[in-house]
Formats: sequence, C-alpha cells, structure tokens
Amino acid sequence: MIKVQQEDFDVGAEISGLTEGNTSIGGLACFVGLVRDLAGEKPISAMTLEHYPGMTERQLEQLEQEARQRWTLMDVLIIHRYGRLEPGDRIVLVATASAHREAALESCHFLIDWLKTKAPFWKLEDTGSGAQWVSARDEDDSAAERWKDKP
Amino acid sequence: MIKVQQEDFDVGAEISGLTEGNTSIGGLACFVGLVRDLAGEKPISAMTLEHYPGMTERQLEQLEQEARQRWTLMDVLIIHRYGRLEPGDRIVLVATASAHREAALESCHFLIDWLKTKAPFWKLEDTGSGAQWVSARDEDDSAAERWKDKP
Amino acid sequence: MRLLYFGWVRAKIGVSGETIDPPDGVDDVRSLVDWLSARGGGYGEALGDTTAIRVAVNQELAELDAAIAAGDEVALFPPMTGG
Amino acid sequence: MRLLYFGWVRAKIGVSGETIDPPDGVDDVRSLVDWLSARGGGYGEALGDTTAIRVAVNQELAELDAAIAAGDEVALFPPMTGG
Repeated sequence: MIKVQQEDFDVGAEISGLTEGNTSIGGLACFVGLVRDLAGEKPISAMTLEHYPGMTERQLEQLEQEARQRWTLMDVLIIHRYGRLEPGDRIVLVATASAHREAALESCHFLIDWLKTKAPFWKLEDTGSGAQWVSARDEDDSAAERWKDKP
Repeated sequence: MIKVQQEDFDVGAEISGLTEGNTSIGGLACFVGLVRDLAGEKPISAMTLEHYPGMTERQLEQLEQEARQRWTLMDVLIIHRYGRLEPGDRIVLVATASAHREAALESCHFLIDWLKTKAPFWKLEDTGSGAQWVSARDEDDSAAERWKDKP
Repeated sequence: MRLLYFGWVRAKIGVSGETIDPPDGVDDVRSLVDWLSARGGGYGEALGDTTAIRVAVNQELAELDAAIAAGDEVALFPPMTGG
Repeated sequence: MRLLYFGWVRAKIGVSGETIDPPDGVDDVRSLVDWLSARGGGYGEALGDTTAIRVAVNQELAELDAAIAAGDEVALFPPMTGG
C-alpha cells in the first residue's frame, strides 16, 4: 500500500496494521527516514519536500510491484511525506512483511534504495545562509544500481 | 540497549524512544520477528522459548557492542522475549539508528542474523502431533557467516 | 501540451507549469527542451545543460529522445531525491 | 561445579541443572561430557553425540577442549535458535 501525504504517521500503528491477524508472517522489516539537523557540515532549520502529484503515486506503486515480484511478501507499505518538515520529523516509512526474515529485510532495503533515485521528490533545505536544493548523490545511484540484477 | 523479557513490547513506543530528541538521526531500521502458524508444513498452536538467563543478556550485549564497532550508530535496541508465545505474537525486536540509512539497515540485518545462531534461546513448538524442538538451520549459519569479514 | 517543472528547474524558470502549443519540429523531448531553452533567461539557465535534466512523459520516466505530441503531459526536473 | 542443561539436552537428561564434584581427570568440557554420558540413560542419549552439543563456560561460548575447574558454571545445550 502506498500513501503520499503531508501529515505525520504513527509507526507503531502502521506496523500493527500490517501484521495484525496474519499469523503466516514471520518477519517484518521497516525503515524510517528522518530529517537530520545537518546538511554536510551546515545546520539546517527546515526541509521542504516538493513532489509530482500523480506521478509519485504511480512510481511508488510500480516500486511496490517490483518488490512483490522479486520477493514473496505478505504486505508492503510505503508512506512518503511532502511539504515543510523540521529536523527530527519523519519523512518516509518503508515496511515489508514476509513469512521469512530474509525476504522482508532485503525487500525493505531494496525499496528505500530505489526510492532515493526513482521517487519524484525534490528537497529544499533551509540553512542559516539561505535555501539550497539537495543534490542527488552518486552513492544513492550506486546503491540503487546494486539491485538491478537481483535476485 | 538490551531487554530480555516475558512481556510483549510496543514497537511504536520503543522506536519513538530511540529517535526522540536526537535530530542527528537520519535513518532507523527495525526488524520484528513473529511466531508463524506453520513449522514447515505442520500447523503449530504455540511456541515456548527457553533461554539461559544471565548468558542471554551477556551475549546480546556483546552483539550490540560488535554492531557499534562495525557501524557508526546513534542507538541500538534489542528486545527478545521468552516463555510461551502463540502464532502472531512478537518474539524479537531489533532497531538501529544512525545518521545514515546504510549503517542502520546493515547493522539491523547483521544483528538479526547473528541472533539466530548466537543468542542462547531454544524453541519448542506445540504441533497437533506433539511438541518438537526447532532445529538450527544451515541457512541461518550461512547468513551469520556472511557477516564474518564485514565491513 | 501541458508542461510541468519541479525542483530547481521550476525555481529557475519561475513557474511551476504552463500550457504550450509547440511549433512544427518539436516532436521529442530534446527538441522541446532546446526550443524552451532558446527563450533564454530562466529557461536557458534551467535547461541549458540537458545532462542535468530528467524527464517524465505522461507521468512515466522517459529519455530525451522520447516522442511527444499534443495532449501529452511533459515534466522537466532535476535528478530525484526521494526517501 | 554447577551444570546447566537447556533445550532437548535438558529434556533428555530430565533436570535443568545439578551441582557436581567432578572426579580427577575431568578437567575440560570433553572429559566432563564423556563422564556424564557414561552415566547412561538420559545422559547417554543427550550427550552421546558430541557434535550436536554446544557449550558455555561461565556464560561464555566455549569449545569442547576448554579447561574447567571447581566453581565453574558449565552449560550444555543444542545449537541455539534465537531471533
């Protein structure tokens, strides 16, 4: 399931919703991305996430389908926020549930790696010395690339 | 932090406790292990976890230290339950927080892989046809082995 | 044709989107970008270096040589930074 | 010397632990296991195949050739199945 929203989310409630009543789940992996107070060396006071409504949902749904094709998953949840966030705020939640831990852990890792380069979001950071757009990082490209032929 | 307990835990509260007030955390990875309703092909009605009090805490603390030496982590939490559990019940929580997602994801994966073979727990499953001890799995040994030389 | 801009492409151009009637010869993304870029000003700044630009046609990622036609929704933006 | 048994080792032996006074010559885990195993019955069943047994001495994992002495806490158990 995909949710693109401005509001915060409740990690515990979201995770319980995923596993409740399904006793064939053996493992649930999750990742929560948060706004850090530092961009490189510079302190930041806020981060604004711009996104492409419509395309974002489509891309995330495609990512979910890709994960479900690669691993045997009981459930997948991706929540991605947009709008103005402050350090410590949650940005993204990825949670995957499977009968087996390996499938849950790997697919969760895969999804967050792919989100970094394939989800249409753009981040603007407010620093003391003005606003700056977050650049795509080469490490994120290689992290996504790593999953190209797997499994 | 290590907790070995009979009671259930609240994933949302535990995770919030880990990140709250620390705005240098960029990513939190977590894994929740649950009792499955199947052991191989056989349905199970309950699972009893026996452990070695004292040694369990020592082993888990050593695992936490090992993870902190390998990755730069802001926080580590391992909760492992013992006693009688039913399908759908939570068994274990591993959560790791770091400035960067890769460290959080890898260390979480590492910890659950090592827990499988290095934490002194033994599982007894109640099936319709009697109780059976869960055997150590070769896959779990190789999963733990994989982390031997990393990173 | 509906155009959408995001991130610093939007910031440099100064609008988040516009509806255009592309002239003859503008039949793929590359020719569209060249045509917009030739307007100069913010367009030139935003779109001058095509290696820095990513594209979606009708909400699907596309390459610069993707064909486009009247009625399409074309989005131009910097590399994505999701997650 | 305090002995502890877990998992099916405990189930086969029938007690979860005992305090013993090992005879001369029982100075490492292997000789302890052989001595216990020679008691026969549940002990023989539980400890006959040493490849299936894991060991901790004073709550640290140890090998069969680990030295042991009076006052030690020695635990014998099957491979662990945590997580």
